[in-house]
Amino acid sequence: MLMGLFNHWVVIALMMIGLYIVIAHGNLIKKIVGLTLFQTSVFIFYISMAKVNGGTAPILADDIIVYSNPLPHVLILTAIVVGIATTALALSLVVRIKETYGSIEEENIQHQDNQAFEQSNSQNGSNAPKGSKQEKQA
Amino acid sequence: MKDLFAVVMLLGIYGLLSASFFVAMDAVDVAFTEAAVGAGISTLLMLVVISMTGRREITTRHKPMSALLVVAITGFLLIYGTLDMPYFGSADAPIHGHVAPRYINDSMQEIGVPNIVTSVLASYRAFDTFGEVVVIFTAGIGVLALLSVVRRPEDPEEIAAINDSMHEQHLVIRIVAKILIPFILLFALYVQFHGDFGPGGGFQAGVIFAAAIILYTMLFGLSTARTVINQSFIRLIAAIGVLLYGSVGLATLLSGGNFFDYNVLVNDPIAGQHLGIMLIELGVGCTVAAVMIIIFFSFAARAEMQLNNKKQRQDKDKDKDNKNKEPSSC
Amino acid sequence: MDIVINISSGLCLFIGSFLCLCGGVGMLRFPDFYTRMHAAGVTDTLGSAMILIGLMIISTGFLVFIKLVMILLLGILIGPTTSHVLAKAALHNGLEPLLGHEEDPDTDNKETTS
Amino acid sequence: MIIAATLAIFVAMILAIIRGIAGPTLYDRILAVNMFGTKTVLLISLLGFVMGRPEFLDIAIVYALINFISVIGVLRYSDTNEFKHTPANKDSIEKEP
Repeated sequence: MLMGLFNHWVVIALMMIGLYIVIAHGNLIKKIVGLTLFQTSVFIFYISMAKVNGGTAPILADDIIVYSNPLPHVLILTAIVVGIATTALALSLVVRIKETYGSIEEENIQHQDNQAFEQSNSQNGSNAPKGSKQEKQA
Repeated sequence: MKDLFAVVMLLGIYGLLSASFFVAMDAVDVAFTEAAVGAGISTLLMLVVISMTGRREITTRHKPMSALLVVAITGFLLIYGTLDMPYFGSADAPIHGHVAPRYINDSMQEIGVPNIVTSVLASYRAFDTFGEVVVIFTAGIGVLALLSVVRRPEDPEEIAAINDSMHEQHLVIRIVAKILIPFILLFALYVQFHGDFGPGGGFQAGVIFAAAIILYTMLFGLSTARTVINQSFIRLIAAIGVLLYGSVGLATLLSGGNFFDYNVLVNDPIAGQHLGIMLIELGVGCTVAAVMIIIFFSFAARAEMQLNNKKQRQDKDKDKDNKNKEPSSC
Repeated sequence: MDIVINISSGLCLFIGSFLCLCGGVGMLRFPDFYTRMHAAGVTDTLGSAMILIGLMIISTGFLVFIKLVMILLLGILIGPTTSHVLAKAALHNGLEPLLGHEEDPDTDNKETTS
Repeated sequence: MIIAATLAIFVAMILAIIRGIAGPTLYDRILAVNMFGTKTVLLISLLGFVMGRPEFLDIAIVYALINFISVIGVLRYSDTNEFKHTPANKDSIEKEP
């Protein structure tokens, strides 16, 4: 009887894998992959909700009565394209972080930030990562 | 898995798999989009990025227990929550209750388009879609702002030299691509304008169009592609798409209807709907294609710049110390 | 007439799926990249062609038939090209074939054309 | 017979996934992705016939095209020098600035 809920469980499993990757991995690209997984699990959730037993694709034809629900399809269709656009934005941020810090490991970046903060505290100077940026431009 | 390349490859397989799942779940339009986006463009973008940022993951911390705990608790709560959910495929689930029957039963009379997804996307929920298009446009601007590179003016002889060397290297594939690219562009147009009757529409067509351009860019070099597709022109196209979309809504407003109420565009309501949907899909297609091309160009230009910088730096290093030769890049 | 159509399409589908399965097993069992590519590349093209022909035989409607023909043409065009490019890239980037070291040029030719 | 063919394709897809996960070299993975893509094209065309609405073969065409493009992209970007000598490379780059 509970087999009717397996689609939700699959979605939750995928979602939790994505969440785990986002939390546990320090690599920023891995984090984005985790976010993508999470995103796709939401897509799968919506699409599996829209399915009706015995229904077919929501494109009208003469001899078909039962259709699946078209509304989630519309939402997800736009969400996928928006998702790739935002993922591209995140990836471009990663590229800039790599250029500025020379690393995409979270720990490493944090470490550099802390060091720079301590230095600026001791010198009462301005913000830290400016130096590396200027060097890059030069 | 420590190798990011393998991760990206498996992500590509996952995209293909989820798209075939969408086909099995009757969501043909969604499968179309996921096929073009999840398996194609996103894999490519990730690859370009890991070619810039390095392929290895370096893990310094080992504290997965707390993360595992959080995930386990969240998962358990979610599973507990699903016990009240409607069963898979049941026709009387709440989701099928409110507006869906109207879309299914009345859209043929009200809109006159067989593909319900298109009619919902471009007519019933046109305002929503307008927002999505603006989001895509904004993301394109964001990528441009973050990654834009000041390029030196291109030397046509240099381009020709690169072209020749690449021609030697990728002869077979370039010829096959030359056969394929017109076909892909034609197919994108088919998807664009057949979206009323079958799976397809502006989003899918835009992505496929962009994929064709990306194929061209990868095989013929970025500089050549930039001479074919002018940068400022493609930015203009991205803006014009959004503008076209918005001005259709404004036109309906000015001719006495609601925002995006296409019935008033032409005397016959159905013809008005057809015209409105076509224009809107065109706007969406323009914006999506242009933004995808902009995104890819930005990434590729950045990668090329980094490669050039590295080369220059290596040359300098070699000049500086021939004796103290570090294994900096093998 | 009906039974002839059914039997012929079933035969095509059977051959195609058999080839696909063989390709999959070969992909898993063969020792190195080039042999795996050999298994995958050859069976992919012929197997998908057989399956698509089988579907064409039972297809109803002109548009479906045309689309299947298009997929078939794309498959024939794309499959060998990707195999060729893969093999070339692998060889170019220094992946040594496991077998046939004595007759190097000969095997290279064979692999790249397959 | 169509259903049997679908199942066979499914098994082949699973084998390809195993190779993609296990694949010792980069090219094995690319090969697995490529094979998976062609199998997906076949699966979608077969699924259309199984579900009785074979009009949706457009998706299969898109798949064939996108598969080609992504394989080319993978090869193009794995050709850049970052990928050739990977394991030692990254550390040295990181130290450089």
